[in-house]
Amino acid sequence: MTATHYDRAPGDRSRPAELPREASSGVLVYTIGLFLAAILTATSFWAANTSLLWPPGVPLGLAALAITQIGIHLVFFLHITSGPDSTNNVLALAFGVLIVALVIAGSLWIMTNLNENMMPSSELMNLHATTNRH
Amino acid sequence: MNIAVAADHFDAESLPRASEAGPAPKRVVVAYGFWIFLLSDIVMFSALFAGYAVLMHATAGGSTGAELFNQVSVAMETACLLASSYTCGLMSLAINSQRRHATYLGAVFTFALGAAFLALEIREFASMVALGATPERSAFLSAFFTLVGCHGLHVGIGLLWLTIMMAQLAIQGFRPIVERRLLCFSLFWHALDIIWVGLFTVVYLMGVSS
Amino acid sequence: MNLLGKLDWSAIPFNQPIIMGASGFMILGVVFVLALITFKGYWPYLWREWLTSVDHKRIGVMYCVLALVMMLRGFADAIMMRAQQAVAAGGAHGYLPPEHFDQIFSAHGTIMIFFMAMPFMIGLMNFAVPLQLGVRDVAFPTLNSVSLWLTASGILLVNISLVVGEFAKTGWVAYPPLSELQFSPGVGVDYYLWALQISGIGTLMTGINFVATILKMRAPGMGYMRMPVFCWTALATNLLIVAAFPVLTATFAMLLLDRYLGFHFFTLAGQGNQMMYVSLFWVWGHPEVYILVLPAFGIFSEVISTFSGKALFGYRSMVAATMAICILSFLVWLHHFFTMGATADVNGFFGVMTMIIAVPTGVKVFNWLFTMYGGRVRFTVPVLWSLGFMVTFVIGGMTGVLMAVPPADFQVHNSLFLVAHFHNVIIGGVVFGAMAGYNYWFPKAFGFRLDERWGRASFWCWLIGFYIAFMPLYVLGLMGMTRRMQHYDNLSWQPWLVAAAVGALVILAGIVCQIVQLIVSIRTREKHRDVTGDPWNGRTLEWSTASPPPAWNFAVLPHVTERDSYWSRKRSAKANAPATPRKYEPIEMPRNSPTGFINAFFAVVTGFALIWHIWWMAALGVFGALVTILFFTFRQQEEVEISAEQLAQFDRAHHTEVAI
Amino acid sequence: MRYIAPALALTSAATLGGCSEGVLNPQGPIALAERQILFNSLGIMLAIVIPTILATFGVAIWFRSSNRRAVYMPDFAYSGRLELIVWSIPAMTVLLVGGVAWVGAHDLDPRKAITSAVKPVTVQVVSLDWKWLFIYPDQGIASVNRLTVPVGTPISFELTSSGVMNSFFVPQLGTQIYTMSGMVTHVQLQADHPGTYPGLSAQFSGDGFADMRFSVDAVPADEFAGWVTATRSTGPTLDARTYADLAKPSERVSPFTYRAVASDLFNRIVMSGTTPDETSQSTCSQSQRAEQ
Ligand code: HEA
Ligand code: HEA
Ligand code: CUA
Ligand SMILES: [Cu+2]
Repeated sequence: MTATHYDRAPGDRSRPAELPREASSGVLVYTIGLFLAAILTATSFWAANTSLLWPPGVPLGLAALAITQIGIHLVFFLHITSGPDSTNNVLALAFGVLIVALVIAGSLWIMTNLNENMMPSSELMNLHATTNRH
Repeated sequence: MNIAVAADHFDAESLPRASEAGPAPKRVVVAYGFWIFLLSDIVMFSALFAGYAVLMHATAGGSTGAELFNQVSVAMETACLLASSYTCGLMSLAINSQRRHATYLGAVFTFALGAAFLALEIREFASMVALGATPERSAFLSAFFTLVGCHGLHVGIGLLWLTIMMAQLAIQGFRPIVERRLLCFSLFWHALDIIWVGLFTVVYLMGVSS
Repeated sequence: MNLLGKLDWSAIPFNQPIIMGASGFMILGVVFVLALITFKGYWPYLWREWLTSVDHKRIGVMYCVLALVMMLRGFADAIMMRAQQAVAAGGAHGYLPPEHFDQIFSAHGTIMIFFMAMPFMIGLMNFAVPLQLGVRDVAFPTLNSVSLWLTASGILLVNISLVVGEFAKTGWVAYPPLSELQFSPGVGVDYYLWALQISGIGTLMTGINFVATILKMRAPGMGYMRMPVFCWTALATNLLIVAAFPVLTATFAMLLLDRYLGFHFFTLAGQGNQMMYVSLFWVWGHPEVYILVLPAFGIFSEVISTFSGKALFGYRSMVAATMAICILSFLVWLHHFFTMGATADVNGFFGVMTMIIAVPTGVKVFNWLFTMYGGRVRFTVPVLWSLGFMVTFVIGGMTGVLMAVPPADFQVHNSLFLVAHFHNVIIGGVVFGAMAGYNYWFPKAFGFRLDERWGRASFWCWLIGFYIAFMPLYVLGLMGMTRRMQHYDNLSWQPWLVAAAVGALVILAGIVCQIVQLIVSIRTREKHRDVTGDPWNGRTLEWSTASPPPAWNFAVLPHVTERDSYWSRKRSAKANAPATPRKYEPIEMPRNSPTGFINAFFAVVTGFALIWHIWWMAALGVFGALVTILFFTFRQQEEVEISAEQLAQFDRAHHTEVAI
Repeated sequence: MRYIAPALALTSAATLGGCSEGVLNPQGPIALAERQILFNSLGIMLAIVIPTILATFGVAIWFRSSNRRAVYMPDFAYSGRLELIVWSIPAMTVLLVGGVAWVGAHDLDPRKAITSAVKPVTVQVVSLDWKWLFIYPDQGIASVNRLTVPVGTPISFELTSSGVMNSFFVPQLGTQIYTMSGMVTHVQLQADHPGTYPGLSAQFSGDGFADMRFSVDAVPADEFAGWVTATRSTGPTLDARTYADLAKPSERVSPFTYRAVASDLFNRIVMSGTTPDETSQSTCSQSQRAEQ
């Protein structure tokens, strides 16, 4: 049996083993990735510092930009595809993303809830402010 | 359906699905194992991220992120890391086609850019410490230094690893095992870049805006 | 600067007769064993065949041996606690002062969870999974050995704490601020943290190793839906390890930074947040309990279907249930701190999510029932453990669900009711599973069966002892007794606690039977010899090779065409003519490597040095470990070749012609 | 009703032990409701757990290999109908118990005020090493290791800790809640009958933990008023200095009271942990607790 029947290693570009090893298309892929990532990064920095945008929306926009950029990295640098030979890699990734989401979202939900619920009363906060802030 | 045809078909060229093909080649197994490791590493970062997010405003009267962070420096760090990811990609192309000199060249660039990133980060830390914003100052700063420092530590380990790999390449040439390790390295390096995207967004950009 | 950091003679508790006695006993034991090995000249053999072995079967056996030894330590702790609580009533304060008692329950919990239950399960997975998958080893054999020895390092550190210094006095969960420097200035918490960090790295690597093995290394033809259920549960377990342990590592790292470098993650000062530790700890902690119990579920599945002479009922449901538990276990962690004061929505959400886990678990229980239904159940020792499990575990699961109701938990949280719950699921689930697996796979590992009579005796002692020891705790919990009480005033609790102590003694009898069983079986091994390699009329591939299996497991990788393929092959083979002669090809096996062992040595050195603030030694340890790894990565030859002739010879000698 | 049987069994087990101090002997509306929820959930689950246990025995024994009369069906490994039942039985049970959990969590939310015509009494609770301080802010008095409350009156507790985490728990009154430094938790409880009920910490807090007990004296309202007046006339006063003394670790402290309490003391205690380099920090048992 030839290697095509196996899954692909993460990070490998789909390249049947028999084909000649050849790099020019690879450079193109990485360059596109770099280009897109650079644009997204620049946009993020711009969005965080401009006064043109509606402030409450900025974090949301930043999150969207970051997620897009992570996607770009995965596709162009790590060569994650939806192909059947990559299913296992994608499934593992999905599991990881799910856990990350649960850990972060769960922690934040629980902790903000606890913090709000246990905030010392308002007069306390004043005391807090006077002792803590300069 | 014609049974004979079906049987024939089975005997001849029917390719078993990947899940039934038997043990996968070493390269796939190794890269997949490393992939799992990276995911676990990212989960570890997610705990640090959660910690940072929870403690973000716990400044205990000390400096806040908005007062401390220098956007220009962060932008430069980001540029270095992104560019090093790119050169690392080019390096893996060189490895695939077993071009030794191109590999070294890619490695040198990757190393230099990574080192520049680290230097910038260390400079940033030092300037914060000089301002009295040490990790002992507040929970916020503890979380900040731990999260960003942990990423920096990973970059440092990556640089060490890259050096060792170049030594191995020089001594042993393109043995399959060396190629596999280099594949893992490039996965590692790209993953660090991904974590950095989350990092500069959450810590530096969101911490400053609003 | 002191060259030895915080370490000096006062670290050794000369003034505490109990500790000194116990440590003296332990040291004597170790010295005796080492002397025996030296005297008999076993060192070269041990080094060659075991300590440097990367064979998954040997590693599995060593994990189980480690677990067994730690079981004795954990049990000694348990007996001491039971004795203390049986006498320390009213004005009496028992024989254990608080600072000692506090160390004991902390050590007991830590050891039992991390160094008894987990190594046992990992050991059984190590032994059985590659065999069941029909492959020759795990994905990364040397890494596997490193994992084992890092676990051993953690174990060694915990045991050193008995003699040099102290162990944590914080409970096995080590909540800050109690575990912060401010309230625990001693080295106890540092022992706890470093031991668990070091062994945790080992565990994480095991997780990675097994996920890669199960997903990428299966015999030809073994699609996912043909994997034995134990492999599925092993997959889920290791996914949990990979996803949960990094969180623990990060959390402990934060606590370490607090303790060593004055950070403020969880301290009172600097606006640290102690609740965050609790939350992050249980992000790991809840999945951890399923890391323990899922492999046990897999073992019961194998045992029940094998000894019922039937395929497992509802295979797909079993797989779905396993994976559902795997995911759900990350959605429930708040049930460990309902009483921290979150709002009703949060408490309610996590309560309901917790209960949902009872659905897939219940499905499993019913599927085991239907597996026996219509079968021919042979009441062997593994089956007894399985039945004992089914009856006992549902009770423990039920009380778990009860505590998932927030208002009910408000009343029994941290009470002995909770202690009863988790011993009920852990002993009734995990320990019984370990025992079932031990009796089930022992003949595969060593080529002879364990004695049935002593096995039965052990089971009954355990079962009865368990009920006597832990049912009273439910009552005590409802009577308002909390956990971790060094003494108490309420005399009406005492009879129940005395009963519990008696129960622990009955369990002790069970353990003695276990040991006798082992000795008797070794002595009469010729009588119990299994030459077929298939003593139970097994279903899965491990039974198709010799007992004990050769280093390469299968001379020719089996070709799988259906679920339970060995069993169906046997059924159809009876009619058919003997198989055609096999064609052998030379194979390559991974070479043994001392990397793991040497690494572990440096890990112990580093851990010990960090605990006692001996910085130069810590640096040396880290450096040594690095050099070891470098050395390993530069070696030229990774594999040894086994010739076709060798393979054929082995097969002829062991009549493994039945093989697929 | 079906939960009566287990209820009876458990209660009798408890009373057999001569115990009347546990959660099965509630003395207030919260504990009463919680016991009921406990029994209800238990009843619902026993209805399926007991049959499961019996079926396990039954099936295992009937299908033993030596029983010739039992049919052998080696290929009985799948049945869609059974599969459905297998999933739906626990699902339905969980639906029921889950409902109880969700409604119960809201109904018995520790913060939720107890509906009552009587005006609640506020008590501020501080867990110290290893004793309990109860401050009555409206009455201006305080008490250590004994909590005196009027019967039939909702008590609104505000709780914090001087250092490590503890859990404030009076089994017969219900709902325990953590005490944590720098934070204020809340719980509302009420005693319906006069009597003395044991209270304790349910969260391990160090060497003196086992003695971290207190008693609750539930007395009629007029008696409570009398107690307040009497307390106001004797004993020391509690201010930052005496508090610092009190906060030093000690075990087995006999109950005593304070004639007066510095206003705002509770809030200062709450804040003291979180402010760095603050004099009040020494009120934490920081250095005192460092052994050796
Ligand atoms: C795996 C987990 C595990 C196991 C098996 C046990 C087993 C036992 N435990 Fe443990 N226990 C804990 C986990 C466990 N415990 C934890 C996490 C805590 C909380 C700690 C804390 O408060 O922080 C605790 C606390 C705890 C307490 C403290 C209660 C309190 O807080 O007041 C007590 C009191 O007596 C106790 C008793 C016992 C007893 C008598 C046994 C014994 O009955 C059972 C003996 C068990 C064995 C002996 C091991 C299994 C044996 C084998 C697998 C045999 C293998 C042999 C061969 C193959 C030959 N336990
Ligand atoms: C192997 C270990 C293990 C396992 C499997 C479980 C399983 C479960 N546990 Fe347990 N648990 C622990 C180990 C374990 N636990 C430990 C160690 C602690 C304490 C740690 C500490 O504080 O020190 C703990 C604590 C703990 C708490 C915290 C209590 C508190 O601190 O106040 C809760 C609360 O919800 C809980 C719930 C559950 C539930 C719902 C399950 C479920 O998974 C059980 C599901 C099983 C069944 C329900 C039985 C079979 C099902 C049927 C027959 C179907 C029909 C039944 C129904 C629908 C009800 N556990
Ligand atoms: Cu100390 Cu009683
Ligand atoms: Cu849990």
